[in-house]
Amino acid sequence: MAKRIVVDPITRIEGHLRIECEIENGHVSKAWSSGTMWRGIELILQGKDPREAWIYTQRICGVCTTVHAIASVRAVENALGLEIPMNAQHIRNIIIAAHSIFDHIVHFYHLSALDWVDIVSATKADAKAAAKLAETLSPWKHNSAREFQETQDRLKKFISTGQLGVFASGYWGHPAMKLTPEVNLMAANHYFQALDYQRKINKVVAILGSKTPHIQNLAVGGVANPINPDSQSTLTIERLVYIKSLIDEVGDFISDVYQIDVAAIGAMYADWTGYGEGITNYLSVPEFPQDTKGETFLTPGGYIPSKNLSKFVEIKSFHDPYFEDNITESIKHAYYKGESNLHPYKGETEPNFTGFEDDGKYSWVKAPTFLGKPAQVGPLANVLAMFAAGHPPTVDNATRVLNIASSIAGTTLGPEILHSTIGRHAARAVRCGVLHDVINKEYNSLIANIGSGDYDTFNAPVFPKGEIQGVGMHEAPRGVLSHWVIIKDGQIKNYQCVVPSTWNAGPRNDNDEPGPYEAALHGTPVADPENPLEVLRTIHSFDPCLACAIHLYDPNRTELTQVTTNV
Amino acid sequence: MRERDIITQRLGISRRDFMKFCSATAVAMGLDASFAPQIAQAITAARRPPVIWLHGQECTGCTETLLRPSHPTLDHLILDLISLDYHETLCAGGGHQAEQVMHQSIKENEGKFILVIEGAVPVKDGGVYCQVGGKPFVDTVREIGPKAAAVIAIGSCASWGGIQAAAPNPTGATGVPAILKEQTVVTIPGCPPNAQNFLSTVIYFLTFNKLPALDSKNRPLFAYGRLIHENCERRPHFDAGRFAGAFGDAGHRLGYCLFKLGCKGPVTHANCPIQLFCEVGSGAWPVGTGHPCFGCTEEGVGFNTPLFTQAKITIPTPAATPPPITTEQESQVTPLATTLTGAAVGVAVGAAMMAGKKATSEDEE
Amino acid sequence: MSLSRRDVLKGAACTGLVLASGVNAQARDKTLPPAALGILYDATLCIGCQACMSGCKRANKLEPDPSGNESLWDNPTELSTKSLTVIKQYRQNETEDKAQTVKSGFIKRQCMHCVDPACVSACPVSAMQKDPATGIVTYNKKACIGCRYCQIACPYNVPTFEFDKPFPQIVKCQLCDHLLAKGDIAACCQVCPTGASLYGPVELLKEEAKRRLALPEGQVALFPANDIRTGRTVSHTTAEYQQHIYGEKELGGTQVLLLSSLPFAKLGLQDLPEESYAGVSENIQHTLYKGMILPMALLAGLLYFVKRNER
Amino acid sequence: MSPKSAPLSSRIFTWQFAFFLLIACCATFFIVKRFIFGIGSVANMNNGYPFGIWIALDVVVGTALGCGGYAMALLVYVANRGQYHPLVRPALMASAFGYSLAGLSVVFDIGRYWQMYNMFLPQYMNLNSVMLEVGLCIATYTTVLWIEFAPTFLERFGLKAPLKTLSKMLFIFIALGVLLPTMHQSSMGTLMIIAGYKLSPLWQTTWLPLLFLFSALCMGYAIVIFEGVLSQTGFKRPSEAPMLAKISRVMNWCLGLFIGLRFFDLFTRDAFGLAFTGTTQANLFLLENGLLLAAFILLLSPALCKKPAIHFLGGCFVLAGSGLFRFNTYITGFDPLTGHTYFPAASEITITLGIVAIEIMAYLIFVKTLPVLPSIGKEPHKI
Repeated sequence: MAKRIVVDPITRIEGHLRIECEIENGHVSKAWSSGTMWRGIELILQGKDPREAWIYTQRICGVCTTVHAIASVRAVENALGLEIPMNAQHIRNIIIAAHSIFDHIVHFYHLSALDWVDIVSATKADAKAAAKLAETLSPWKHNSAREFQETQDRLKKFISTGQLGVFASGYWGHPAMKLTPEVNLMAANHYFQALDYQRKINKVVAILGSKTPHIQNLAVGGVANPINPDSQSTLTIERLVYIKSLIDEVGDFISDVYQIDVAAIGAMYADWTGYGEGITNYLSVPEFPQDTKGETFLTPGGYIPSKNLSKFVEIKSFHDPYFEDNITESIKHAYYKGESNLHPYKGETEPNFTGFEDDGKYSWVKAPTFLGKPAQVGPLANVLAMFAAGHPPTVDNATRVLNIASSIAGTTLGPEILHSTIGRHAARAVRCGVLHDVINKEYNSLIANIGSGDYDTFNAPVFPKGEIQGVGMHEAPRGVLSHWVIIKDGQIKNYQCVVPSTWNAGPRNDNDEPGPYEAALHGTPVADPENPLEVLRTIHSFDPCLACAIHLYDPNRTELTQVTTNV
Repeated sequence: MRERDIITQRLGISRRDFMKFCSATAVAMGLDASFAPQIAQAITAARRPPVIWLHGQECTGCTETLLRPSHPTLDHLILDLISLDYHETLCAGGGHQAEQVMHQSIKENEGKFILVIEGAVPVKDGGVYCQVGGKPFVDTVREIGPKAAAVIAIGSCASWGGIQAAAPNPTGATGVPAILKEQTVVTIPGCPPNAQNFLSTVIYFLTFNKLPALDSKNRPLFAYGRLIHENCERRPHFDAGRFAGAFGDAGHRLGYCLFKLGCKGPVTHANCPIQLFCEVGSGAWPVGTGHPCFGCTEEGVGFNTPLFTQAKITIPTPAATPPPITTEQESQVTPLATTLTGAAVGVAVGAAMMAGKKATSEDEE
Repeated sequence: MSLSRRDVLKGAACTGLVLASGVNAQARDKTLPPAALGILYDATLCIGCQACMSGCKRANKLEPDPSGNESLWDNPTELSTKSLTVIKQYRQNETEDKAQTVKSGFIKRQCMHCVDPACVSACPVSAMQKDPATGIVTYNKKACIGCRYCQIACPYNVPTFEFDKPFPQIVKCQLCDHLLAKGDIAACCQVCPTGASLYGPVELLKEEAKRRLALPEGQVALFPANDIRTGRTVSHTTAEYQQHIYGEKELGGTQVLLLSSLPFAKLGLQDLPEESYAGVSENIQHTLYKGMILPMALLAGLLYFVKRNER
Repeated sequence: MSPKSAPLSSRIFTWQFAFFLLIACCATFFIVKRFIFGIGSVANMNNGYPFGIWIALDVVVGTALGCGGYAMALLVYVANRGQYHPLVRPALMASAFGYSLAGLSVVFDIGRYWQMYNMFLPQYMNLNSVMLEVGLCIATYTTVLWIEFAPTFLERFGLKAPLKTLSKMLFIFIALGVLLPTMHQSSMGTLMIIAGYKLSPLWQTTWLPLLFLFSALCMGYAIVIFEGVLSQTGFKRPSEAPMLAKISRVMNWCLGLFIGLRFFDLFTRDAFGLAFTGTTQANLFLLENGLLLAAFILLLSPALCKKPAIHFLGGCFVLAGSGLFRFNTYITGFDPLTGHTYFPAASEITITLGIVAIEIMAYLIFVKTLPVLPSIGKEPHKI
């Protein structure tokens, strides 16, 4: 008989998520995800000035900070047909790349590594052996035995206080934990180091964006950073050089630590390359525009149906109708009234709570579809698209990560392993390398542009009488983000966000095809239903961000039939 | 004082029970039972103050800010300074496991732990708009709040509702002080607040064993005692009447005051201009980079007054440039006044002329 | 009932005497009171910080006066009911004053506390009074009827009137008279960082002003600050002074004395005669009405003619 | 007392009357506003121009227009020209109105009106103040005017006894009625001497008291002529032209004295050059004196004076020119040199017009209900 478990709250994510699974024969057979918080930001936006919508939308999420701001200004600019000065594009691009790098590092080390790494086990490791192992894997300068010993002492001291704090609830000693104490110690060491490097790359965001989380340098029409190399109160040479030195430091961490750790852990959990494939229609959008209109890009994006890279269709610009016209949202299995498969511009959000019906309506998250099919979004989708487009930095980074993993695992691991729970982590590490290449290029472009005497950063928006509409697309750290805005007489009439977590956490669509979470959980082994670590592994690999996903929540409390009492 | 007495006094249990507890703890953590004496020693030694961190209607931005400071770093904070017993974004375990640890900590540390609340509390429709662990968040706050030694509302959402409380406030979002009316709830508004303001408050409490001095909205004076306008690096430009008129214009590139772009510095209490963000040095705050402040720390300003709407100067101070010797006052001539004057003179002259004419004609008759 | 012409004349004469010996028919005293207090404002030391304006507002509990540009600042362009003192700045007009060496300068406007104040002379109800000891010109709202004749009369345009209030008052600097009892000095001098506004007995201030005029230009010298009697000094490089103490003789002299390196006319201070307008006005008035003799004689004549011609 | 006076018995409420009533109502609205929100809410007066049109027109020009009684009393009782007596009563009435309404204007012009009585309290009186002299004198004279005018009421209501008593004492009031305007009309000139440099040299002179006295007399006679002609045409009354022609001769003497003194003063002070600088002040000076000179020349010939149109025109010119002289002395000739400007606000003007409207309405009521105008023995047409 199927055993039903409830995990609420799902931790180490943004927002409030509740996951329910049916477990049959030690594997997940069915899954449901439910967001448990609604804030009504789209409602709040109605009637507001489109020039400040980004201030509001950015607060949708403090982890995917910046991304909703970027998508918002792009949506309004798209509606106006407004061009953006090159300096503004480069500054935005540097912020996007830096934020994504930060997000990937923190996701791996601080939000998901504890699913794979047993911190307590690290206290039993031989620090010298661990250091030797690390040095064989990487030229990283902070892998000395002394540093490993310090980390271990620190952990021991911490554990011996008996106050384990956030680590108290960990799955220490769980049967699914397979790393040796030495590898655990190496990962723990890097857990702490990653805290330093995320701080460094965040500084890039802070220098340009005023602060982070929630940057405050954007404007519909450009950025608020004035450029004048001969004035004190602007983006000075000192600020720019500071950015460059931070970029360089973090570059070493990505290539010498992050990518190697992911490859190593992936190789050691090679069985997990077989779990969590889920939906294999991949959608991503191009990013890092290289002109004022958003028609040429540094990284490509597009659609890959059924993991067939040869059928890749590239999305060519911010106005590409292939993207704008082919998205619909299914509400067959979501608690909404009205017509299903509507385009986001026409999106309705009239609630229709029916109670939980396994085969009927069961979620507050809509099911977006591309060309009528569910699609997986995120770094994996993006990496596969760039790979399919033959994007050289992607090919280089992917080859590197796969080669390292192959050599550790002792077998050849090809790109096909990417369609898995571990594959999503690997793709994130590959993308992080690509992003570092991007941020360097963007930095150089910005310097060159300023050097050419172009100091423009802003084109003032002018709102016409009547109704206009636009979409802002953005390849965010968690995947395709799109904001859809309808503006009437200079005021927001309707605002819809189709966000990465909606794509991935969505329920079954009109054709009863499951969403990516549900599909990926299918078949995931659960050794101990009381401690469903494996469920967390797969869910965490998507990097869920629930605050973004929930558009509306039930005014009446959701009551679930609980098979087990494990709440 | 003997160890036994300490144990009895602190924990209210016998030594034997206590050692049993330590062994169980060690096993629970996946350690040998041989860790028990060490744990026992640690527990009877100075304990790190427990902190329970709850999330309501929020975006996790406030938690994110803790990743930015280097004094203390997040790891130093949670490994050495406090015992962060529950925090959804950082908990190693999930669901049931995490909840259990939280409830245990609250039980053991009643009246001793610091409660940090991030996010607003929706109260409309019984608080269903935010539920954690199957329970409306407002109920959780009401239940745990009174058991804490100190309650800190981090961020504008927890302080007064923040963004979701913006009109039309669809979920009835409000701040923690409005829920825990019987207690002093320290508020650290900001969207997100500067992590240093939060950390300083916590460390103030740990160091001096009392809450910092607060203003009328329960904000620590050390961080919110002055208007942004009073410490702003662009203030001299304001005083001298030098303003940026648009992003990227000549004034903007010379670092002029952003008041005319809608900067809310004159009505917002915060230390942004002097504390700065993310430890990157000069100019690392919104006004420093060239964007107007939108008043995120001030209830009724942030998410309330439109971004480009100019703030009202409540306490004007002299401008840097005194007025000229003679200021030509504006002309007071209005069309209505001139019309009236003209009409009055016209009527008088006309009447006189008519009368004169009549007099003449009668005279000639 | 009939009145003899003689009776009428008697009555008229009595009325005149009563009027002439009225309580406030004080004799004109055009000399500086012995303990006269005042301010020496040295524009060459003023840096335009306007601390005096802020200090004045605090001491006199005045509201901000954002009447200047765009209502952003507390910077009145003129003395107002909310600003008893104003710092103004002269800036050189490039087209007109090319040869001029001093390009800019400040001036502090406030009540000059005249030795022979026109406002005191003009006020019909003695609301403006000159303190017989300190010479401070004070205002008594209990007496004032709000006719604003003091404003017409003041040659320095000092008194201001609350046109925006239903129950208005005249407002002017009273040299922080209310602080003197506490042993404090005028707030503007108390807060002045450079000693540009110096408080003290007018006699001492005059001596100090003369000493400054004699100082050679460009040398470092000590200048008394805040209150000339305390001996506190600050060091400055001397400027080139106009050899004129504004207020020493203007309209009979003032208790606020001004020094500047710019011609006073450029600072909006009129070139004024030594005889006060109040004096001229009062002379005419007293010539005509001294003891009401002239009017009474006239009345007598009129009565005679009217009686004679009334038929 | 010589020829009898009688009320006009035509209808009071005419369309003209309604028009004046409307103006008066508008004015009342603004007067109420002034008492609730302060002077600044209805007037443009400011710290540079503390006196506005309420003082300059309603009081300074208004009382001069009310000098008809004064001028005629001087002529009839002092110069013993009894033949002008029929003109005295209407002139007195106009004077009583002029002064009373000037007094009314002062109530809402004065900032602290509730303390106005301080002027009459010896402990507050400042005998150095010209303003005190003017204030007390005007207050007294207004009372005197109503006493002088009282016989009209007493006649109307047939109160013989008080009329008799009053008649006996009237000579005192008549004498005072000549003395007081002499005092305060000259003092209104003295009033501006203390303004010093703020008043342009075109007007600022120590001769101001005498100039104001002469201008008051000129305007007094001019208003008698003006009203005489107007009531003649307005109420279809028989012509008083011969009498008015003679008064215009008297007026011209006064005017001659005024002009002589004015130009003598300007030349001796070397201020005449300022008249041709093209400024507003200078132009108004030229207009003022142009009007007066024109009147003077027009009325030089005794033959021409006899024509009603001529003496009416002359009277009008004197009223305009002399009124302007007074207005200029208080407003346009005045400049505090602080950058302040003054132009009356519409509401401020409305109040002044309202005062004029009330004056005209009261005049109409009085002449139609009281024996003011000389009796002519037949019913006049209604206007």
